[in-house]
Amino acid sequence: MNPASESSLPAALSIQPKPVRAYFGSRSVGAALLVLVAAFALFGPTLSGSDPVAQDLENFLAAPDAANPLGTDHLGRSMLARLAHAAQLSLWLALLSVASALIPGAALGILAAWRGGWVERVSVVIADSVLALPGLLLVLLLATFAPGAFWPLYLGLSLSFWVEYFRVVRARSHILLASPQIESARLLGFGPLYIVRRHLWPELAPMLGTLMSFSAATAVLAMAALGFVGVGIRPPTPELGVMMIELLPYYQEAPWLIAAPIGLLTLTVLGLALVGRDRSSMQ
Amino acid sequence: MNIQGISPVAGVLGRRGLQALLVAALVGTLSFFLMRMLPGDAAYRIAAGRYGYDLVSAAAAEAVRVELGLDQPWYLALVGWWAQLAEFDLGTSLVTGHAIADDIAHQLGHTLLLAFCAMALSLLIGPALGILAGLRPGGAIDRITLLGATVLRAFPPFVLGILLILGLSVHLGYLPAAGHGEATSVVLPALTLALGLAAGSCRIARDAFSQVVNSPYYAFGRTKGLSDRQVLLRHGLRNAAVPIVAYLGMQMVFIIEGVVILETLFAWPGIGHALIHAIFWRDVPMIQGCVLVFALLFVTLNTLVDLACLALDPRRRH
Amino acid sequence: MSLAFQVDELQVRAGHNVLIDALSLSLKAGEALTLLGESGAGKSLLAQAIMGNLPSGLRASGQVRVGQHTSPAGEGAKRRPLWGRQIGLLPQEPWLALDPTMRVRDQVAETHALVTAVRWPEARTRAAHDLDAIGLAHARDHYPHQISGGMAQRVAFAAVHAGAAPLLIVDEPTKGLDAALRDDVVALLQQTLAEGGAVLTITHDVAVARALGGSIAVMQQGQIVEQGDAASVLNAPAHAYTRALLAAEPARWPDRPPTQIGQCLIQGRKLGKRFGHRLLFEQLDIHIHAGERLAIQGGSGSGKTTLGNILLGLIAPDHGEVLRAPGLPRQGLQKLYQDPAAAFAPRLSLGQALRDLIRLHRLDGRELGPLLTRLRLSPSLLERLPGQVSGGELQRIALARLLLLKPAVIFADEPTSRLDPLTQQETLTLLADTAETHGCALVLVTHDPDIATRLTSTQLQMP
Amino acid sequence: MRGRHNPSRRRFTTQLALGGLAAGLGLPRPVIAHPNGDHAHDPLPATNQIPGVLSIVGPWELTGLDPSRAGFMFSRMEIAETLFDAADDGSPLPGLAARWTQSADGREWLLQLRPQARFHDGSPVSAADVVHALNLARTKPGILGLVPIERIDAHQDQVRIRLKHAFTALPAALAHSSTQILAPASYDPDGVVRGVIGSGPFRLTHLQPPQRFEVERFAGWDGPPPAIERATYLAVGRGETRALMAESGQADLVFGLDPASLQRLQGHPTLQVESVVIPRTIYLKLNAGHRWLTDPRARQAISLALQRSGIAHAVLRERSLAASQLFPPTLDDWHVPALPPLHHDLAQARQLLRELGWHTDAQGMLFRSDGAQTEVFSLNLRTFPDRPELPIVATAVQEQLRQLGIRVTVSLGNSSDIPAGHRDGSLELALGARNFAVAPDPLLTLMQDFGPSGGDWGAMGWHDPALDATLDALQRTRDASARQHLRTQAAQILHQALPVIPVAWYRHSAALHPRVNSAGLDPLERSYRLSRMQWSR
Repeated sequence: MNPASESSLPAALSIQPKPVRAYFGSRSVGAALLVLVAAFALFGPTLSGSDPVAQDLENFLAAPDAANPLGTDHLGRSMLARLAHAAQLSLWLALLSVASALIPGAALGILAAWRGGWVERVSVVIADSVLALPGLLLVLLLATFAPGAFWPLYLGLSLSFWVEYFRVVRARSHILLASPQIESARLLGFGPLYIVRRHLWPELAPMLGTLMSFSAATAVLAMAALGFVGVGIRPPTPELGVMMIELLPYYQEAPWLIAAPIGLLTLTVLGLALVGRDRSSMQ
Repeated sequence: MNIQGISPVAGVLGRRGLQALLVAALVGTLSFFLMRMLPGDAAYRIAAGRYGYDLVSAAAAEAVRVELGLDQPWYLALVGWWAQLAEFDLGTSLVTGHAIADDIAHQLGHTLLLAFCAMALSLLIGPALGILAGLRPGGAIDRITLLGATVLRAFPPFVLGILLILGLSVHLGYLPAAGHGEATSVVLPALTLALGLAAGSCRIARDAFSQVVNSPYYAFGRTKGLSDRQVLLRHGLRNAAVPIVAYLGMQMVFIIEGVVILETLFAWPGIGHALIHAIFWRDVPMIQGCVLVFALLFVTLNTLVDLACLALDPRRRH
Repeated sequence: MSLAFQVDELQVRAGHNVLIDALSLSLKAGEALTLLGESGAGKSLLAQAIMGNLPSGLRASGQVRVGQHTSPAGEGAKRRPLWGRQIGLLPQEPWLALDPTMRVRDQVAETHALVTAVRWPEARTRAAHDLDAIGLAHARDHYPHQISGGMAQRVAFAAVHAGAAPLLIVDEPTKGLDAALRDDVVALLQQTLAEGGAVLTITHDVAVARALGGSIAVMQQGQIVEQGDAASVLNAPAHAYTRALLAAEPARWPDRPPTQIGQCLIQGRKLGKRFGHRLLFEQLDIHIHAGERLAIQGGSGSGKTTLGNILLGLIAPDHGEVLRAPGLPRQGLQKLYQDPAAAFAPRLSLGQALRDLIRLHRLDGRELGPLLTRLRLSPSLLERLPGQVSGGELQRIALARLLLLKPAVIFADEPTSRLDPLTQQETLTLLADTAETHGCALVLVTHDPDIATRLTSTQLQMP
Repeated sequence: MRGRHNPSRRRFTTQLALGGLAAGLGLPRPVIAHPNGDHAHDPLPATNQIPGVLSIVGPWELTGLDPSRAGFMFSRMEIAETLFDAADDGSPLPGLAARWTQSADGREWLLQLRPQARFHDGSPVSAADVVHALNLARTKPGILGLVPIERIDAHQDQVRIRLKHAFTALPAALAHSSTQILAPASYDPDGVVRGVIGSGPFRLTHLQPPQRFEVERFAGWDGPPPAIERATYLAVGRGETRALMAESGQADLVFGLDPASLQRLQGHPTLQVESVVIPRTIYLKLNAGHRWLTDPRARQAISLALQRSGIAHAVLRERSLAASQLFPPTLDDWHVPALPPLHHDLAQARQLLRELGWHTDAQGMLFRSDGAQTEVFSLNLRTFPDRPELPIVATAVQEQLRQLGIRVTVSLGNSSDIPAGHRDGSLELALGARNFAVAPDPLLTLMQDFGPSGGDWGAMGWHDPALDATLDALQRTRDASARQHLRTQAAQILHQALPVIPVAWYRHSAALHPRVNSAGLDPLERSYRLSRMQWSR
């Protein structure tokens, strides 16, 4: 049923409770945060001009000054340079794992919904078995193969993310493929490529966008969490979770140090969450 | 009543049962290859775990190798591996030599306690705030909870945990910082987990509730002549509960993952704690046992959520 | 006869925009008043203003009197205690107005228990009686999703009726119902009248107004343009709008002359289809000839659409076969949908959708202009998205899209059931005209027997 | 302990809650109770501590009950005893053995047990029980393997140990926790430990492995009754959690504090921090068999590249911990003040490597051309995070060697990676921390580490007959001045040849709640000295 079509009010006057997100302008705020973080990750290393691993043991835990705008860490390394590199790493991981989950996940989802039959049954069975394993556990299992390496994180996250894309795309595609718009497109003679491009994709894209921002946030947080429990990226590579755990003991001596990675992580996740929140209630 | 002749409960149980089998197979296989692909010498690792690294020596490692039969060919090991798993025998820890089933049975209690407390707390906090926010969308409570939930979601659980320790334990001394043994020990880790959970369920509850309040059946309840309280109780809560309970299924991931990280932080002797340790020591049977129990726990909890959804929402039953 | 209800000088505004102006109505106990008008005329707003639950942002002025209670129209909260007890409101689309998680008997019983303050066990017994009385004894313990739209309509009626309010307001009671169910509803309303209740009905369905009798007020753009007792308004309409509205009733449409019938294009032989355990049809034979106008008729759920989809080749029958005339191209069969908005990609502009089609089949794009003119469509509409044009316009654009392909058969699946009567008439007439002009066969699925007989020469009644 | 709430605290509750968040966020904590204080610490909050129960928190988990696995935990909690005990300087003290004699050739030892000693199940400790326990210990990995034992038996009410040759470090070996004496009822018929029935002043009451166990005062203890009636031990894996538990006053005695937390806790107004330098040294183990590291000049160069004082200053937060030689000054007998201290001299290090044919490329990294092929000086360093400072030190070392031109990759793994790498020859560099007083006499450790085939935690691919002779002589020689001479000689050899490169010495610390009076930390890490502790009130 389409209540709007019979609404007794002129469209321009439709009176609905003002959407709450308007108060925060959330999407643009989120996008702005992400642009800021990305710019910091991209240009930070150049701007800081220092080597993120170069130490100055005689100048550790230095307060922020002109040379080191964010101070130096417990080994006298430039926090600005380290933070920028860490941001780069986190964003890369997020981007990479989301992209490599999205493409097969969405493609398989469309294929399963389109073809049905054993293609669908097999892919659902695979998805179900991965789904029974919370993503972090999968990452932990893989991380045991190669502790401290980047690939288990990446692989584990992608492996656990694709299921979500697959499920969402398959479910939505099922509905769309049975919908009049696609039935009519077929009757009109349009082929599968056109249907995917003009009918499926525009409907799926906003949802996938939301999902992507969520899984990117999950990736960033998971990486930090693994760093925190000592299974993530190994030092001296700057990584937010590892930095947090390394700098936590100095929370009283040099509070700005621990605040920096926490702040950056929070801003990144907040940005991703805000960008994605538009449709968060849809799930 | 079902047309296909399969009751919906049996349908849920069957589907989830299959899922449990699949995940057991997945975890078992991964663990086996993990065992085989362990870099370095497993006997050495095990010996170090057993005797402390000050005492690890070639002799100790050799003793371990013979004792555990690590020198047998891989195909025998594979067969043994599967046979054991099929008999629900999780084997013995490479590090402690204890039966893993015993260890985990003990740890599972702690994990369940933590998860249950966290869930209960989050259900006290989240939906209550969500309903308050949903009753007046755009109102002050709505805006405050939105801001709170958004920021809280952006906070890694372990950071939140540390903040709570610093605030409630170090500065105020209300609660023990970590450990277990005292009745109050569970509060901090449970609260940490619950706040994250509540941040999600609060918004879901809010959306669900505002949807219910704006629904035609809610309006019909009012125009029928029911008071606001009567409509809320008779038509609001149950309908709003349907998406909240369904969302609980999605939150299970968060609970399981949170448990793994927070048990380590709070020295809570559950399976999550054991898992991180086992990974650290490459105690593969233990890793397998922990991950398996977590996965089965996850499937079980999801089954309960499914059944709760069936109970709450008659539309799913037909 | 006591006065059941009266409004004086009711005005509803949104800011400076007047939506309902200087409206006065009254209704005595035991009488019916029917408000007729097109969508957007402010009819439903009127019901909300009387109840006192206007959406926030709308302001009402004037007086509303219900029974002995008079209150300023703007102070809706004062009428809240009257809900259910003095005013009953039968909701639009009752299948949405029933609580999906509660058995229907409880939804009726709660009015007894909570509105008329009967003890719960007694309330349940009464609810069971109520349901028995309207022929729903078997559905007492069903949930709303297990009952049909017509049954839901009756359950909602029972739930409202249980409050025994002397005034019943009914908002679009026949929306989405087929003719048989419409008669059911009318019967329930007539019963209320017979019991001495006053019924205010808001509808665009002239047949309902005629059946209820009493008096009629015709609304256009927030104002009453004509008012009087039913017989005089319906038989001697004074206002042009009333006349148009009456003329749009399918029963009053002129008959169309039969067309030249050509070769058989599609033949369905011994078709059978089941849906789950339910048999839709079996041993069904059907022929569609070139240039023919055929109506497939039947109540909701009788398998009309399924039959059409089988003929179109979209789904396979369980039994029997569908034969197509040799040389009939794949694109020779086209379908017009019930909800035109659902038949377009929502994020693709209409013009782009048409251009894609023209490019795909290497059609002559110059045909589009004249086609649009013939369908009385402005080319500027093509810059919009499907959601930005009205239902009638969109259905005509859908028609234009089909016609570009010069189909041999147009299968129209209740193409106007969501449109108001004037638009319905316009759209269907154009459909029939263009089908005739282009020489294609028209298969029309409809639940309205009047439309079927007026528009088509052959009718197939589904079992 | 709700009654112990500071009345003024309630007033500050809300501010403190904000303060807690602020502190966690890294913002300075608002100064509340200390208007003049620059380092505003609140007094220790009243916690849910159980009165009369001492709570100890440390990083070590119970991985089993066997003395060879977790014996050190039962020794530290004074549940089980060894035949010998040790003074702070490592010299033997009576343990379960009240008196002992050795034959003139040093090959036969007779140990007389404490007559009143009782196991916790009430049975007296007999010589036969001791022999049973020791013979079982010999079958398991542990220190006894180093001792040339011929036979252990009971001789009347004495324990008789017959050696293949004289062995001066026997009391040290028998003070090691793997030689703990448990009651026969502790073992099942296969010799597997099923319960810990010791003879110490505390009795195990509750065991919840791997994290927690509880003890209570043993009424049958034949020594002076301890003041502490009950105590719990809790293993907490994360250093920061341990520090927070100390800070929150939840634990009475917290071990295994990382230097940064230690620094923070030292500023705490009520918590006491005790520390003692222990005979543990952080050093680089290197594969002297590796073709780049065989020449002592290469090891010398690596040693010269290390900025020990910087590491000690920044990581360990105490410059004096920079190692000037392998043995820390606490090891009085082994520390040789006369040795030229290890120092930092990058220029000299480069010079040494140039002598070995290494050149620096444009990035300052070392390479060596051998006619056809060019090799780059890059090494893998293994270390492990059990001790929180090791990964940080490894990171510092990595950077300092990069300054020299050596590319170092750090593998942060499991502590067992190092012995494993030693054994299969794949190890290049390792960073570890070696306790020279695992048994109170470092001689035992040196025998393990620098023997003819090297040691898992000691030399690799390096062997010096002169050192062998010195250590062998030490085993047999009882003359004090001769022994001192031999020790100095051994220290000198190790200092010059650098089979392992010392980085820093180690400080052992613990945070102590004000409600207990400590008996001082044991520099040998053998005991928590529970039986000597007192309640403050």
